[in-house]
Amino acid sequence: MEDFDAGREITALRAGDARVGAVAMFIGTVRDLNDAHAVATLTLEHYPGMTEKALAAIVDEARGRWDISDALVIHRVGELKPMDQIVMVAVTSAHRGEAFTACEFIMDYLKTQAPFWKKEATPDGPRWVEARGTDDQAASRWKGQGALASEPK
Amino acid sequence: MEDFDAGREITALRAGDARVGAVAMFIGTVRDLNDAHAVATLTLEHYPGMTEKALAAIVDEARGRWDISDALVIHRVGELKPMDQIVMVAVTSAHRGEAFTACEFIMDYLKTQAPFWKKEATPDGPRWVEARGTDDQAASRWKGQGALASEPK
Amino acid sequence: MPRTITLVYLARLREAFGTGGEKIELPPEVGTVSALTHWLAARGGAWAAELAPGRALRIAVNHDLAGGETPVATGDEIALFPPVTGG
Amino acid sequence: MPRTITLVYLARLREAFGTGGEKIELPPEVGTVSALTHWLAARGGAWAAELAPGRALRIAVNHDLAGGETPVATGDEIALFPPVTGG
Repeated sequence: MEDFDAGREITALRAGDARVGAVAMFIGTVRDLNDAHAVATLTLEHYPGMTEKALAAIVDEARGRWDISDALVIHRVGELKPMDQIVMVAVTSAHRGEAFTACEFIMDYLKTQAPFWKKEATPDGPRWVEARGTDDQAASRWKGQGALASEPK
Repeated sequence: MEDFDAGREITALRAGDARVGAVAMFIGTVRDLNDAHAVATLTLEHYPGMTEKALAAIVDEARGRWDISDALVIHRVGELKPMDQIVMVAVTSAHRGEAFTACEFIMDYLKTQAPFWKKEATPDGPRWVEARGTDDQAASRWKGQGALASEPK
Repeated sequence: MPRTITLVYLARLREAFGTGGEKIELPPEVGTVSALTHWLAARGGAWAAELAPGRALRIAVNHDLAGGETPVATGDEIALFPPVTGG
Repeated sequence: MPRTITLVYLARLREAFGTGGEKIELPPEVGTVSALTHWLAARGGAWAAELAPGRALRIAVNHDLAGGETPVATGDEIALFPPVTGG
């Protein structure tokens, strides 16, 4: 899947909206070392159909919780190498507090709710990345304010 | 002062560092309405000499508090118009938590500690923007972990 | 009347089961996600191993994350996968 | 021996005082930032108004934010300005 240009995406996201005063953005990139494993390539698998629905639900949830102008999520799939861009989340708002919070919320939920899986090619062979407890903890911070409709019961 | 290209700046910031897994970024932009005043142009004044020192001190403080790879602050001065970019903060780190937190910290401190002042041209004439109590509150969140050396005693 | 559903296997489960999915006829006693995974685990081998109690497993019914009590009905697309690791 | 310092006025204060700064000789009794602002306020007019107790004022000594008790010494660059509003 094609790479993205963060600057161009942000320019498009806030184009024509002079109420926007704040843009918060996050980019996730491939590290050459993960959990003490050297990473030669990283392959991202997803679940076509559900992926789009899950990302849209996460963005809708953020829109419902905070006063934001717009939000964008781009997630690549396929084979990537160290330093490649994996994911981008951008949120525009009148004020920076909402932009930062909604951006971090979207990333935390994406990490635990969106159907993507990472497989690393390492010197010891291929390895499916294990989910991190710290990601569940990060996502659970947001639970107090109402849960995602798509969460497991 | 010349505009910046956020995508290019981020690419340069993380270039060659394969330990980076996370980039958090913030861009502040000119709104056409501020505190119920229509804004035709916004003029940013700074204090040459102190500005560079204050921004460097804020970035150093963030480096000392969190495990980040690199950080960048760009702040424009001079006359800007609605939708123009004013400021950009970007932080790279191995992990997203540190990147987000350090980026928000730098913005909060910049808003209260860095010598920049905004003057708006409005239909009722020029108007110096007043400091917001919410900005002081945002900056005070970080006090518990030790204060900036350059803070007023 | 046959109760046909589509099963989708993703990531580690796709590799363990050696297939990306299958169409099956639901037996009459399988009415929930939990009953379905028990029934699949009874196939033994990789099925028993990957669907054993205590293995982290996520299930989506028609592209929404589901719990054990979620009903399973004719025509559903039911996906089994490990906890997600994107981002 | 004359004790010369450089004063810098920024933003609203620059406009109110009609100048971006000046060099002055410190009188012997002025040894701190607080004493300096009182001494300047005694000029009256815009000085009294802008430097009145209760007006939000920030001061930097040699490019570092300073408090009222910060000492003032020969050769210092001392800047007076309103609370910052950049970003």
